[in-house]
Amino acid sequence: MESAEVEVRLLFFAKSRELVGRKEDTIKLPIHLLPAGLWEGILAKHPCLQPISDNITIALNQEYIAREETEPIVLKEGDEIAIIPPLSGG
Amino acid sequence: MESAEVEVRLLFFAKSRELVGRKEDTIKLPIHLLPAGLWEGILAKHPCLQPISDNITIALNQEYIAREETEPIVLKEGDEIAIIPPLSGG
Amino acid sequence: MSGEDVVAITPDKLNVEEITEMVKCPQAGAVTVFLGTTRDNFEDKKVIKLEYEAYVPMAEAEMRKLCHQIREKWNVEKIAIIHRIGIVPVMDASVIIAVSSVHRKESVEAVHYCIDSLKSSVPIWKKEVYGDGSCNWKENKE
Amino acid sequence: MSGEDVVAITPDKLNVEEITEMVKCPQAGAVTVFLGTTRDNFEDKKVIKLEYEAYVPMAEAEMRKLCHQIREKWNVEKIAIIHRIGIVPVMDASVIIAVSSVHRKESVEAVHYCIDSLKSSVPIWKKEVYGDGSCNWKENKE
Repeated sequence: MESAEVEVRLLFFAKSRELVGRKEDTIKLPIHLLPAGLWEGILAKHPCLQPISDNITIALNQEYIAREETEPIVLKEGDEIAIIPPLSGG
Repeated sequence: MESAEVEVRLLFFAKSRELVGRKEDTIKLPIHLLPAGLWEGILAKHPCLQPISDNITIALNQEYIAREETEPIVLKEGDEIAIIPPLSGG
Repeated sequence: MSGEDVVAITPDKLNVEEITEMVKCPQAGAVTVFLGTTRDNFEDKKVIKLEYEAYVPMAEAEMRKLCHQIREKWNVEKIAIIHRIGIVPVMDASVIIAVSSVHRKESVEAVHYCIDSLKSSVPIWKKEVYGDGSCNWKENKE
Repeated sequence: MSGEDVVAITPDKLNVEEITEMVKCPQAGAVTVFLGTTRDNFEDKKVIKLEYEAYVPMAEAEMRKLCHQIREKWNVEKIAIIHRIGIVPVMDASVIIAVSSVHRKESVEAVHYCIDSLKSSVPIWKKEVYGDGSCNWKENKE
């Protein structure tokens, strides 16, 4: 049985914004999924991110999540998922 | 045989200026003397400095000299000797 | 005390006097200020300007976390962390951090910690634009 | 490079913007600035103002020695050390030190070293004037 899906917002910044060609998108994802599944889902919809996929971090509702985390994430409708390339502030 | 004497300038700052009641004076001192002798000569002329004598440093021509130094100093006419109470700049 | 913290992302030119005044207070004997400024070169290339972009609400939230971390580690009075976005010309400041404290050690150490941590945790990105028209998204190494 | 160093003793109010500008340069990516400011209290006493006095030529010579020491220890671009004398009211700066460097670590460490060393080597004295009319010559402990 597949997990129910919700629609969440995707935000792109810096290099990821340039590769995708837009600042924002939406995506349907399972309510329950592992961080690794979140990466997979996003890359499946935006394969142009593949070249930088190893260097991308993701923030869910403005909190970093660890890709290797084995605790599942629970998504809600309208959650904000940001694609975070390597930082270079300062 | 006594060493020949020269006249040098004495400069007072902060607490030492207040104790002596003036910014500047002159003093006759031997041409060759140990740092300890320099302290003694100054305290002999200005006994009002006695209460802070342990905390005073001396600069000769704008260079600190160590009171416990056993190498003699050579003074010249007009040398500038500053009485330096504990520092509190910054 | 965290009411004393100012964090902001702004497109405006940063003013060191103004940001220093934000953290001055009668009980503080020390203020340390750090400015990150645009350099005119990277390796052998001439840099014309930097372009900064931020994930603004998260960047401000991460900057507030930095303030909390500083207050856990040091006894400081006031903290200001202001980061500029958009185009930052050579010699202009992209970031100014100011911290006041009763004694000097705390504000110096807190500012040092803050700029190091900001570079590794706050979602802001810069693109270097070179004299030959090319450009490059940078990556903080440290 | 020591031609890039500015040291001064002045009776004028210190301006952080002006002193920061003295050390900015196109090749520097970092400027660290330290301000020593007059606190309104010492232990349980209310401080009205500080009065600073310097052995001016020697103080400037010692500040130049600090610049040389900094340049022996760190690769920095420009250094400014300006100390105010006379009356310094609460919240005003008595000293401002600014150092620029290519990368941030050098300027932060150099400024930290500079203020510590200034307090132990530069012939300047301050008298605290209290609310009850009494006053006291201070002594740097560290």
